[in-house]
Amino acid sequence: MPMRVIVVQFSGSTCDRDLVYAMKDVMGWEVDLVWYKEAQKHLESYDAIFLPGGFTYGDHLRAGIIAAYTPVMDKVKELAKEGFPVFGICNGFQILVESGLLTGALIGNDTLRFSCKWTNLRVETTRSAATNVAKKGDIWKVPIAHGEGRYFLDEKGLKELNENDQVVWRYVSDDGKITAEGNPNGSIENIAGICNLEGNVVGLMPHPERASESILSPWGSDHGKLYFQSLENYFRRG
Amino acid sequence: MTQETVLRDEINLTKEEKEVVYKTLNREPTIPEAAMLEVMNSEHCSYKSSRPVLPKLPTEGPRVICGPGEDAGVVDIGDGLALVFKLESHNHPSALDPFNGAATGIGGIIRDILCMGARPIGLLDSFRLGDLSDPHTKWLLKWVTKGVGDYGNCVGISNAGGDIEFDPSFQINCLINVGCFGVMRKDDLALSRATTPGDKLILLGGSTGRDGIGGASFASKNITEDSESDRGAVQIGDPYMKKLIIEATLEAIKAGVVEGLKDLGAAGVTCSISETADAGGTGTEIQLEKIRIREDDMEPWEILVSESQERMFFVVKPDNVKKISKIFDKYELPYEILGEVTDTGKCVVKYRDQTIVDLPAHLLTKPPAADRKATYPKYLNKLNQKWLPKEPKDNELNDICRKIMASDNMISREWVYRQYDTEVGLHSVVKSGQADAGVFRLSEFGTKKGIAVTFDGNSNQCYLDPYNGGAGIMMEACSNVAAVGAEPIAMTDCLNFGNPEHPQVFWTFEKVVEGLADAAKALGVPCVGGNVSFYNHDEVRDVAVKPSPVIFVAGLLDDVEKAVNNSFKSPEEFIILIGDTNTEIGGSEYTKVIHSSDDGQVPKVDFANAKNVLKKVVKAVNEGLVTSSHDISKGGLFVALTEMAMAGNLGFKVGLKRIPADTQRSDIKLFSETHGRFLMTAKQEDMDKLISIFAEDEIPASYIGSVTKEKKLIIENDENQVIVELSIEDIKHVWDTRMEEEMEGKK
Amino acid sequence: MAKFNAEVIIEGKKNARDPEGETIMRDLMIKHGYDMVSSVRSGKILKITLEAKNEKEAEDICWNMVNELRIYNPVAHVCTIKMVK
Amino acid sequence: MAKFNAEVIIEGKKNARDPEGETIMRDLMIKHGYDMVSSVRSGKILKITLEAKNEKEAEDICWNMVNELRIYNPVAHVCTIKMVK
Ligand SMILES: Nc1ncnc2c1ncn2[C@@H]1O[C@H](COP(=O)(O)OP(=O)(O)O)[C@@H](O)[C@H]1O
Ligand SMILES: [Mg+2]
Repeated sequence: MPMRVIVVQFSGSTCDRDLVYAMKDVMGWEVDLVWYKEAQKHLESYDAIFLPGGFTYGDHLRAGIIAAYTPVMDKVKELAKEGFPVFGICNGFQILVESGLLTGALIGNDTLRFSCKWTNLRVETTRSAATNVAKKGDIWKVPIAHGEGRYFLDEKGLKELNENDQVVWRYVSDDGKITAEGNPNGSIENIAGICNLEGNVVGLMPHPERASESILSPWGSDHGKLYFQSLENYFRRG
Repeated sequence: MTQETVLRDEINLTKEEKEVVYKTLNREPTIPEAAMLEVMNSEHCSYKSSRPVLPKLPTEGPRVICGPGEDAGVVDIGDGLALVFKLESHNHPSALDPFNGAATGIGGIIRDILCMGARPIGLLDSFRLGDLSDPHTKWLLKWVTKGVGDYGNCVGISNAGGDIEFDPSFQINCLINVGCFGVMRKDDLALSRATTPGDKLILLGGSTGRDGIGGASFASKNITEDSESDRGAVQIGDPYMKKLIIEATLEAIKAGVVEGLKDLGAAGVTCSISETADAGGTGTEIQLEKIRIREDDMEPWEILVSESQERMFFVVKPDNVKKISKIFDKYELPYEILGEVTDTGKCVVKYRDQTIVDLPAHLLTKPPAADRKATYPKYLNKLNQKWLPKEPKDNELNDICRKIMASDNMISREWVYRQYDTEVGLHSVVKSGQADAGVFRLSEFGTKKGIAVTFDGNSNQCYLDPYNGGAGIMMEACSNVAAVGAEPIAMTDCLNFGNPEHPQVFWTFEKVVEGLADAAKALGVPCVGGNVSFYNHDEVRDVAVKPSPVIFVAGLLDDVEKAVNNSFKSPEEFIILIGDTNTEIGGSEYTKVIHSSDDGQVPKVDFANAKNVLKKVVKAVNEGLVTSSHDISKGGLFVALTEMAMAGNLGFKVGLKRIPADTQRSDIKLFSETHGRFLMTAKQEDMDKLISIFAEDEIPASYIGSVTKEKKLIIENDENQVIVELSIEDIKHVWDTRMEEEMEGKK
Repeated sequence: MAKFNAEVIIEGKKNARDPEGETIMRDLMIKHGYDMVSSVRSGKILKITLEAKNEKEAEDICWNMVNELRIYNPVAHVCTIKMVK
Repeated sequence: MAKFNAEVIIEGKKNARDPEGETIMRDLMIKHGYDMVSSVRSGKILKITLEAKNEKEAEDICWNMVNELRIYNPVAHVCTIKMVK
């Protein structure tokens, strides 16, 4: 049985169709793209919920905030708290943060500019549903495209996040080190993606759907696929 | 009509234009009519200066579905699909407000693609600015980049390329041109016409305010200073609303409920109600108070000519109004039914139960052309085409090479294109900065074909020799798409010039168009649309911009996987130079940067062979015989080689002796900008096949050296002595970082 | 009921870096002569017009709103509200 | 010399559209029951701390600074500077 997932399409979503393509055409899953006003009725019938990347509501006020207040997110929050798998990419990560499902804040890049470039992501834990086929320390080439992707959290919060093994990916330089040069947006401790304590809610700023086919990658890589393969593996094991 | 009218000498039209108006109407126009006539007779809307010249451009070809005359060009790319593309200027708004000016430029060009019925998938942008080190240039560059980026990123359309030129003539009057392309099923083609009386006219999107109202001449005298400052407020783009309009429009087309579609750009509602009526051979009647206005005290004429952003105009069968409203409601987009199509041939506007406008549609859409004089410009008399610089000593060449790579027009544009989303849509296979043209796959549309797109211009060469400059950019743009492996299939242009009422300026306009036209014919690439921007003249210093056509060429790849980029792939591969090198350094980077001269012969296109060369290049790439490919243009052979080396992080060793040329001078072989030349790399075992492809047509394909593992640029002269030896890392460092350092205040 | 105007100011917490303020400071230093400036912080302002019985109520509504709708993210921002004429 | 605090506010012109303010009002505030809000305008604020002889001088310095650094574009924005305690 192929995976069956839902992608919630918000007002002004821009990477919704890309995510559908990667999961459907590249991975062969069953994917439904559902307008946010209709989505809340059906959420439970899927294996997982995806919040796509790009923009929503023009990213006005703060990226993800207005989408976080749509009724569908009330339902997503309920399900997530019961352990239902929820994944956010880029804007989806921002929505997860703004709706309180993940901790911290995603604020304006320290470059003060929108930035679209390929980054190196180091897998920090294989405990998350999105990294379980990887090895800790693996490096994936995956592009970012955001203006507000600088992850921020206070010291106390960071300590907990680290102790609970919730940091899933960090940005690193080509040689795999956590450096300022490898950090595209000033994220604290180079954090690129995190999960909640239980591991069922995962947010990631870079776009795995853009890195799932070698033809799209300047490196000829398809590391983004590992993200989706991990999910498949996670669900197959149940 | 019992309306207040406008007297003959109050209306800002030329004598001939007035003549036509008064003869047709046999009465004085009302205030709103006068405003509509003024704006539709403006250079921007009427093309009055350029219209007599543009027919020189070839517009026909087997692939052409819609040529000039529609909002965008449409060409058949097979598999039931069509490519829609267009290029437009937003110069004057951007010079004053670079952020909103550039952003609304993007907003406008997206609408042009959308209103043909296509999903916009790629954007391009072209900037012409003063010297990079100038603070005003930096301010403009910072904000136009942000304007293009913020808008394009937010609507989720990927950037596919662009170009930037720095030259003091653009210091104040910068040129900001933007392009967009989209793909659709041929059956979804939507036209800007209203063919059936009784159909409803619907305005979708944002409210109407005073944005972009130039202030009609007769009306401005009544305006107090206070209102003047609010009037003509800058246009603010709203990409979020645009995104919803795109989705709603495409959904409506798919549902089959759209009879006609028109975007609202220049001249706003006036343009929509007149062009759809005229094109459909019908009439239109609207109720003006139905339009949602943003400011209570707007006059009817202001509402009619407002250029507020994010609006679309639909022609819909009465039976389908319910269906289309449901779609608009889904996206929570406001809309209103303004009126309907009539059979009167007229545009009628009613306001509070009175008829305030009653004009024949063609009076608005087909104003008379202007008869412009053209005279040979004096500055051209001073130029010496035979001039050659003193030959540099061999030991000066390293320095010259370094200087050229670090010059404004050569350095990497990464600081700019990093701010654009180049990945969204999952189309970009060859991305900004990776090759001469951007390549998009079309798997979303169910084909393995690919589209290659490029922008090109060369204001310096077009200034020094408008005819050859014009022909040259056409050749270069086509070479760009050929280099990645695509057959050039159509072009659209944007012609940026000074004041057309200056005969010397107008002469350059005519010559550029002739050059473009002759090259387009020789290459068999039709022009399917364009845009003209005149009056790019800096009042303060009283200088016109250099003649600056920018062209957008689209190419087609049968199999997108065959596309190649310009980076060297592995050491030991052979470097092949296609074409002959001539002593053509007029307007070149070498002449400009090193000798600060305007003299010399501008490169001429070899019309007889141009098409064949491109065909063979495309063939070589598609047969998989080359591992990288690059056309030779600005900066000549040296720059092209260096760019390939930097991209691949490898070096090269090349000998000038093997270069077929009309000269023995090393500097000219290195820096001449002769057209129709390409650099390719190939594996040793593919060499024979590759060379024979070109030999069939007697096109020179010369082995000139090899890629090296050592990251050095090494060039030997005709006596096999090393005359250039530079470290890739040193050159690349400056090339990579200079723009960022300038822009981030690190310099 | 009457109309009131409120200014909601959202700025970064002291412990979060403010690259925009820093950049302005740096530009100032490069342009010389501005060494009297010791700090620049950037933020966002929302000017809100709303109806309420009185100013006190208007301010309460604004506070409720910014908290309930997370007009600011308490992890990264601080928020102040000023009623203005 | 004494320390002064200035607030520089940059916003769009009165009649220009403000899509951000409009969206915040329409899609966030009104949809969540704050229908007493009738207008939201968004802008940018810079809080500046500087030394000067007196308040007048402090304000002049701020004006010079925003103009020289082109912190706002008079074609599109209005800028106000308030000295605060
Ligand atoms: N330089 C040109 N070359 C060829 N066609 C042109 C040129 N300039 C304008 N056109 C054509 O004239 C028509 C009117 O152009 P324009 O007013 O810019 O359209 P719009 O306002 O819808 O963008 C378009 O179809 C355009 O393609
Ligand atoms: Mg148009």
